[in-house]
Amino acid sequence: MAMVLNEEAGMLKDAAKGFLTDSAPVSQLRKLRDEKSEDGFDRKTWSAMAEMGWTSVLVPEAHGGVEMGYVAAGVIAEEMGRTLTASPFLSTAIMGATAFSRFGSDAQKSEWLPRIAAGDAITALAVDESGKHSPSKVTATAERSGNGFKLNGKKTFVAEGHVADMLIVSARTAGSEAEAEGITLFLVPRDAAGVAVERSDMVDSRNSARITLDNVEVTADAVLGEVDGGLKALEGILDAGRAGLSAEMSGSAQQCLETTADYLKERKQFGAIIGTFQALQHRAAHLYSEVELGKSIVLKALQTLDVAPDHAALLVCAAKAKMGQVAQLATQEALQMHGGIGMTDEFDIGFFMKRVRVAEALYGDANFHADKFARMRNY
Amino acid sequence: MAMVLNEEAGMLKDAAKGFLTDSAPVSQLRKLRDEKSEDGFDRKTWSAMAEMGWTSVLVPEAHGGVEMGYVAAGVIAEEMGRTLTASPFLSTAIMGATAFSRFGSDAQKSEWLPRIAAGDAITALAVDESGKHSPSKVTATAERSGNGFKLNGKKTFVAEGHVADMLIVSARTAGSEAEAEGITLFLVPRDAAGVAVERSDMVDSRNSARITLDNVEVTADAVLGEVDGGLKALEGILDAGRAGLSAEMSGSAQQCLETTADYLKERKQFGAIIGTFQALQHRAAHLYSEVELGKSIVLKALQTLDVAPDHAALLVCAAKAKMGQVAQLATQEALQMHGGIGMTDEFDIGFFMKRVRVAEALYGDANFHADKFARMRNY
Amino acid sequence: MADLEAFRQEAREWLEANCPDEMRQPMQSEADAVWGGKKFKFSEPQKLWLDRMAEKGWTVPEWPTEYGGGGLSKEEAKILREEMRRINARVPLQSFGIWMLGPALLKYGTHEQKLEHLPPIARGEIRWAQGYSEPNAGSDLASLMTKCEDKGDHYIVNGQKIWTSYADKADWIFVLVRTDFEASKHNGISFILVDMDQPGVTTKPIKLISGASPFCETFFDDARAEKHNLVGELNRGWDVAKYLLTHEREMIGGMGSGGMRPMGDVAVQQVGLNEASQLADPFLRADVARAEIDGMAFMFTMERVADEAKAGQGTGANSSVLKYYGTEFNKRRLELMMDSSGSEGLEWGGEEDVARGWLRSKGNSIEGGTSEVQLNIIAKRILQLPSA
Amino acid sequence: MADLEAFRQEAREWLEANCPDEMRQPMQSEADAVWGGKKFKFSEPQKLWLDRMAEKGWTVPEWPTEYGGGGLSKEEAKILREEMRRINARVPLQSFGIWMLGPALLKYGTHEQKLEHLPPIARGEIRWAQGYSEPNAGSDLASLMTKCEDKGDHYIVNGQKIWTSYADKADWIFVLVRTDFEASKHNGISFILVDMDQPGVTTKPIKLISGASPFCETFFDDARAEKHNLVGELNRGWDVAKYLLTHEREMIGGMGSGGMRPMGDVAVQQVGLNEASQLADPFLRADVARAEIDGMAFMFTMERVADEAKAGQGTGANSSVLKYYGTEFNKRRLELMMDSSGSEGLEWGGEEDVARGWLRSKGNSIEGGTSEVQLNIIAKRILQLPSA
Repeated sequence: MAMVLNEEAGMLKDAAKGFLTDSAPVSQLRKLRDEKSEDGFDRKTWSAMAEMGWTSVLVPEAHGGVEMGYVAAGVIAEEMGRTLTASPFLSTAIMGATAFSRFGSDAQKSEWLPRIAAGDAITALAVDESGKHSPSKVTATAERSGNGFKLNGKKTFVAEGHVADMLIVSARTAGSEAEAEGITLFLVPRDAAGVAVERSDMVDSRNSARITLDNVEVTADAVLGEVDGGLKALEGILDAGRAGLSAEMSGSAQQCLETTADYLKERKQFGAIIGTFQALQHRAAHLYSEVELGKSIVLKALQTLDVAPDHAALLVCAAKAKMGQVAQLATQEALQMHGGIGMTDEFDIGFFMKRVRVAEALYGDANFHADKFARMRNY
Repeated sequence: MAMVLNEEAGMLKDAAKGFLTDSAPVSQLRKLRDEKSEDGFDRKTWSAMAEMGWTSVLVPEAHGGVEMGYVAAGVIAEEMGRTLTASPFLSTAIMGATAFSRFGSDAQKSEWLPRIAAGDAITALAVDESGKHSPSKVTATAERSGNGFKLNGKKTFVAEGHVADMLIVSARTAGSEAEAEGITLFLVPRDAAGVAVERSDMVDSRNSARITLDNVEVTADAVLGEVDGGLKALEGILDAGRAGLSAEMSGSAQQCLETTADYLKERKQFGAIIGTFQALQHRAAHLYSEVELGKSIVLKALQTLDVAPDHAALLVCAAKAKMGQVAQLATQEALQMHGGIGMTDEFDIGFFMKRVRVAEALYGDANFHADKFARMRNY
Repeated sequence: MADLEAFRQEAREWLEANCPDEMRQPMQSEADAVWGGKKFKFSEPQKLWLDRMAEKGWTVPEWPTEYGGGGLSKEEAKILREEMRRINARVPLQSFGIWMLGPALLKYGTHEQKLEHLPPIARGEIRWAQGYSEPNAGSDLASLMTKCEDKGDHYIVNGQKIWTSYADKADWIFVLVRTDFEASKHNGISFILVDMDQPGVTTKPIKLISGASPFCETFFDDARAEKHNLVGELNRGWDVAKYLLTHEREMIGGMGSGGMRPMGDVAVQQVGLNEASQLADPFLRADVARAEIDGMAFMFTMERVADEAKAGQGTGANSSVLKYYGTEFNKRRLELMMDSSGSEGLEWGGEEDVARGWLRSKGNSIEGGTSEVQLNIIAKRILQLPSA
Repeated sequence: MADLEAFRQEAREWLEANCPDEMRQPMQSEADAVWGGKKFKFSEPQKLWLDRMAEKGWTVPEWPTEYGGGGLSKEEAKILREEMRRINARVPLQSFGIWMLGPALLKYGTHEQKLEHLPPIARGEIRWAQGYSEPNAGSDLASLMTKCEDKGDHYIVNGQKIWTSYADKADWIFVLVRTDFEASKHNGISFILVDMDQPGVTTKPIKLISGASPFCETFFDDARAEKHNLVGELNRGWDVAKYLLTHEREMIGGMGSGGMRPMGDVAVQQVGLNEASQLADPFLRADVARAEIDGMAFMFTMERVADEAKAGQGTGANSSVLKYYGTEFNKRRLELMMDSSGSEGLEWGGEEDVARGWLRSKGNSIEGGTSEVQLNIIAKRILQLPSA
């Protein structure tokens, strides 16, 4: 498969850029933050995204979606990374849609995919239990109880957790803390009895929540995928999210690079445009090279999710590790090259630095993924 | 203790610089290489060093030495790093003298220290058994045999092995391969029956040897330090060597930096002195900063070896790790900034790059020492 | 030596008798620091401790007694610091007046200027701000355009400063102004002291990405300055500024070390150890160990540079090495703290709030002369590389 | 499509019938490469294989048949490569004539020049060297001073070239010369072909730090060049040179990938695994994993840049990204191989000889335009940053 966007994806990119720049630029996130928005995202913008078909980008046509695939989803995420648009796109349109379409039962598909496609339902994945991502480290428990299960435990860093209609929760049905076997995924309505959700105040001003499960009762139908064998589905959903985050970070990195290059062409110091200083030129050129590498590995990961999702893990791993490192370099260099103004809250660079840090940490940081990469390569 | 050279050390530094620049510059090493010298060093230069008291810098006065200490030894090693002078200074004047003066019996001291001080004996430490340094990984064996021991095994990367009069060999008297307990150090004359020495042709054109021990018989007097508890002495000897190598690399790094700064002031490209290019200025300035950091940690390690040798391990570890990394940066930047001419054998940069690589690997590379540092800090 | 021992004894007894118990507790946060000045709200023990120390001249132990100092020798001052540390006594007063203006006045000021300004600094009565950077004169400080006109018996100042630390809390400000627009860039600058308690001086805090506002914009709108408050010669203010910048550089560079919890400990607490008793994130372990080694090498470099200065060796330009490496290292250290903390460190307003420190550290390599400016200085002054 | 399948069948059968068994074994070392030319010592199977392939025009499959090529389409050439790989057939001929001079002549040469020079290249009869760099014109190639004077019916060349690859083994050389000393730097340069078999041309190998001598100094001392061997217009040789440099850049940049043993595998073989089945040196493991990820990202960038070029997207200046990153990555890769190998890798003349490859790699970021020059190009052409 050629490593270029096809015409359809190219058009989607232009449309996304146009819409986001006009309707959901960085100033929207700033406003949501300053006004302490309870939702943490703009529902009108979200509805507009649904109308444009973005929420159905990964939903099969049979369930009312446009099924454009991961490259297309990545195109949207990348443009959102340029504008830092806050929305449940990642948690729902990418991860929720992946969860149901790849791992859901027919009943689950029929119930949830049309709602996701229509923008009527928000889903959130509750996986982490401590500050560091580790999907197989599950202490939340699900005990058999009558025909169903009773869930107990705590989850943290749940993106969109406090606005989600449905939580996808990993819990242990067998095995011990760090074992791969014995993990099961459950669909838990956020308003189920025993579910307590507390929004976390995050550095990126985006949505994240702590969730406590206290004897939450669910039926057997609430199991997503296999009982005890849920890690495979969990990793599949996570990989979709990781690729989406990588695409988002790619957009942020590109935006930082472009903004900085523009600033270097304008700002004067010592009687010269600072863009003429060779040391800054070389650093900007190095950053450009790194951003190009990041774009390539992200595109390859997305393409592989489209054509061979079961073989995408290594590439997603590489993409998240590489793009996390590149995007952080981009925000750091952007801030330093902007000098004092970059440090002010009034300027946008800080927003990029904060969001990239969160995106980098979410579902495994560069260290987590590089370590996993080494293990997958048997060393 | 103030982190400056005292007057005595300052005078030694000037004297060493003068002698080495005149009598043992890089061209001497080049000549030894091109003429395929069997010794691998110049015996006349070595005698002159002994006359100047360099071989006795760590030998107690009671045994005919000048006992100036590790800072003084480091000053000499540093200057040798600037001229890449090949000699048994490290193996003998630093490590041999440390071995006997700190860990030898009275008889061993009386026999060997005066000979080392006089420049009459060369010693070599035979520790490594594979390509990667790991002092506790000892498979060479020493079995009790009558009143003494019978040694079997192979050693590699033995600096000055083929010119040494006396080998200091680690062998296992108890325990299994990687255990810390059960290691004993033995004094083995190079010409003892069963000792086979083969010189290795090394990239730095310096002396290194493979040694095979085939039923080599030694008496109980040949034990240096404690039976089964030899690792402490071994680490003590190694730390002296590591500090010496760090000082040597510091000299090489400084020399590369200075040569490069000079070149940047001369060479013209694109109608300008290349030293005016800001990108090169910043890289040179960064290198300068790194070299300064390296100098500091090396001096601290040497000072600590003088005043509290039993507490020097962490600092020596940090010094070897840091200086190894800095010296490699220095040779790499020097070569790149010199451009094509740096790639030619005719020019000296290649000699520095080769020697620094060997010095970096000898007795543990930067990775080995950073790992050990982390373990010593309990993480 | 006997004198020094006597001094130690005396200091120990005095501190024991005079340092309030509350002032022997570690500071809980930046909010516990005593900055003094007219607007400062002291707690009772803070005020008591400051007054007692100021009385002895020990807020500025090495300044001459006639200017409110303690008149101590270097050795005595060192002993005083040691004795204060012994009982965990807090520093009674922090101030840019002590760290920056004071040294400049002692070197460049007239006797009258010292008499007027140094004692109130020593007693914590007047809080000073620094007016250096301007919106169009960041790294290129000497291109500043704030205008100072001679009006016969006084000066009138017009212009804008930026990045003035805590200007909204300060009483007076030392300002770099342009007094000659014809002269070459560095030759028309003067150094002047301005009372901020006048309508012509207004301030506006700048909110940083870390959420705090330690800096302000400061506006001069026909602000008045007295002629006797010009420090050094007219149009020779750049000399004073350079002298101060070197001080500032060392201060900021020094933040990269000392007094902080070792990175390895923090990482172990956050991430835990594996079966082999090694940090459970092996990549973080590698990064932390390498950084700790660099941090150690940096700490010893600060020590060596200081010792060399004492011994009359070394080069002044090494302060640029410390500023450059110290601030870059501090940024790296905080990135590793963030790596260690994972999502917990990404919470805003959490207890440890590593995120605010992380974001704040990004300014270290900008303020007080950017890393790029330090590298220029090293290249030119130390390596003697030619200018374009 | 049917045609392509037919071609595949034909190629497969022909290769099966004509490729000698010895030419189906992997090359043992650089010494097995066939470079051709008058001085080359062929083995019998090498010569047989070359002649048979040249006969079909398949040493240069896409060149026109009238100039000794195969006249194949891009698709056919791809199929031919696939079929050669299928039976592990060696490349019959490597040459700067094929990689560099050929493309330049096809674009800038006259019909007569192509007829004269291309067929001997395709048949491996003439080996070419490249005369670009000079001792005082390294990165700043356009400042070259080798003089070419018009003597009526011929030219006379005087000067010195350096870094001419394998000049001591070559028959002809394509040279950048200055034909107008009055014109601005880039406008007085011409591109000319010179027969090296004359007393006026001498070569002297340069020994490199790796011990090998792949480069020479080449001296022109009243060397004669024919007028009809001027390629392109007089004084417009810089256009030809730039065209060629882009080719060279991609060639060298590409060395950072493909066909090499994965770093992780090498490290495991050298260092071994610990109880947790991880590389026994945890710091090396971190460095190798990060490098392998970068290497993967670089490989896909080469693929993407090629695909974008095919699709008419992307920028030509991306060849600078590939050259810069590819060569820097290759240096890093070989540093890690050295880290993996420990003291064994430090032996000179060992079997694997990683040390020679390590030392040789240091030249990658210098030859064909230094990394610094590539960064300048990226800054100016892609990021459009202004010149000083």
